[in-house]
Amino acid sequence: MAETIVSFIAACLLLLGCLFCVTGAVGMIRFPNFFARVHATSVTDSLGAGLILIGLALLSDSATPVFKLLFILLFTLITAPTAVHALTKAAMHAGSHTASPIEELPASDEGGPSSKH
Amino acid sequence: MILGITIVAILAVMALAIFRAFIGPTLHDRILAVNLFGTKTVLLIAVFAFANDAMDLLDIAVVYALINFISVIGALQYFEERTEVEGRDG
Amino acid sequence: MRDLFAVIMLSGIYSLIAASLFITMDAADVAFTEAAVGAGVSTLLLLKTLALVDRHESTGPTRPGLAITVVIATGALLAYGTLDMHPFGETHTPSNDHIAAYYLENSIEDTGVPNVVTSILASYRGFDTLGELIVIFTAGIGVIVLLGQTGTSDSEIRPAMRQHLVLRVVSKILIPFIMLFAFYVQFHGEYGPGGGFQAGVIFASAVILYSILFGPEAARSVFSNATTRILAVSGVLLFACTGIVSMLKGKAFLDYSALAEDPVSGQLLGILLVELGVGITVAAVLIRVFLEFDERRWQPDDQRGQS
Amino acid sequence: MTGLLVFWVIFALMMTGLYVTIAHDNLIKKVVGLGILQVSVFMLYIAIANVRGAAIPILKEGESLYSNPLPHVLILTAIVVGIATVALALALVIRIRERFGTIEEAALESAARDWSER
Repeated sequence: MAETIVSFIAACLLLLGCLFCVTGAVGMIRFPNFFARVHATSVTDSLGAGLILIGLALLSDSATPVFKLLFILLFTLITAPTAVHALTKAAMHAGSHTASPIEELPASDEGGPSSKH
Repeated sequence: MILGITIVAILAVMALAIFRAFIGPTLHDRILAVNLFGTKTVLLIAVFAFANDAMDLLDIAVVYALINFISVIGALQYFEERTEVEGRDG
Repeated sequence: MRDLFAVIMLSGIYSLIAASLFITMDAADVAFTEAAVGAGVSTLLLLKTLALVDRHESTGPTRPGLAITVVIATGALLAYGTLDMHPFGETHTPSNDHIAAYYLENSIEDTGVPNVVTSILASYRGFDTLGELIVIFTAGIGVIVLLGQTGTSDSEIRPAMRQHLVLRVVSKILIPFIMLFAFYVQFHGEYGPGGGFQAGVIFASAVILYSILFGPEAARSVFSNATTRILAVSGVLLFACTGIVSMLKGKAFLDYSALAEDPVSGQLLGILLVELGVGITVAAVLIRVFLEFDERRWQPDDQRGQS
Repeated sequence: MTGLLVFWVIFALMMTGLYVTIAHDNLIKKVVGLGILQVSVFMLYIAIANVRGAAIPILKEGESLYSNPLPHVLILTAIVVGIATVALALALVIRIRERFGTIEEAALESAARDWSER
């Protein structure tokens, strides 16, 4: 009985995680400019990854995989926002992304840090 | 069954990430797409390990998480260097 | 696609996909290596090179006709060759029934190592691995010869990503754990996916991360030219000396069963030493190669030809 | 027929790499093309080693069917040797850029001619 409840919860977490991941990816495709896309992906990405990893940990029946999954989870939760933060900061310094709604920059100007606006 | 659904969803996200990496338009978008692709690979391997009951694969997922971080930072450093150089050149 | 930066990013994704395919085709160790090497170090080296050359390709394909002809001819020949092959996934093919079956059956008895990839790599085909290690060592020497002498004329020190404070703090916390994980991979290689090659690459990527964020000078204060040189040499020597010791004890070169009273524990000791040698050399060579790339500076066009 | 499809897809990838290496003048692109070719060859080996329904070749109780570990070993070392040779190639590219100011093959030929006449 307890096992079915746990696996049901795990299934719910996995599905929810998938939902968040797909939402983030759709956001990355559909949103008009870079900062909106960063926001969509990074927020949902951490949440989705966390839910999926916790869901998997619930499915596991021995201790070692749980430990490894938690390690991955911790690592992702630390690194992913850091990387995205640095990326966004670099984009902000480059300063060519605020154009809206969608930027079709010429190739030589594309994201080039030298392009000063 | 539920793991299968998860794998399909992750694969769909990966496909979308490749699409974004292709169309750009800015370089930062491409790095973002690569980053997303990397985290999804980590999840894919973790889920695949459970689906095939091969827990050794989880070590590989750890490596992916790690390498993903390092390559994003490497890509960022490229910008730093270029800003400096192009600023100097004029 | 003319923008080489995009090309490099996409090739990084290609390598990630390839590694996922290796996993689905049961090659855990290969996926491990491909992840660390192809997606990590290779992409970083390409980006480093790109920082020193022009970012855009000036022309598209220049001889598409010739290329397409060659490609189609080669592809057709290869496809014709597959007609004699066994279909994908079949159990009894010549390659699977030949010597691989022996390795799978006798690995535990001979060497006591459950990960057959490790036992073949370090013991059954140890001679081959020694050769590969020397190739890596030689390539490292080649890079040092090509890049080591002239590049430091520009004494200007790069600010080394000072403005990314969050990144620097977080990485400083993470780097010890990455190194610890490298040691786990090194010494767990007998029982799970991993081994010297992977551990060396992971250890090197920890140092590479440090070098990116805090500048190559900071990384060189630990891994100076002399240190990496000595480490790279000592790894190869450790491997070769293990072989020579087993020779002195009256068995063949790299036959580790001579190293201890009990053949199996001798094998275990030999595999441990050999993997350690591989790990040290791979890490040292990759660190040194990356630092050489990292210390190069962009030379404006008017300075070229003078070096 | 379907059993051979995997190999054909791998050949297609391989030929893509070969095409890039032959058709493009830019040296970095050639290196990337070579990398694609290389990884496809790795895939071919691993595909040949694969056995349907088998486990990864780490011996465990209760498993009897494993994929062929020998190609895994060959490819594992080949990957690391591959990165070493790629590093060497890139070092050459950097030196060429410093000496001749270009990494395009056509421009390089004329630059090299000028340089040797000098």
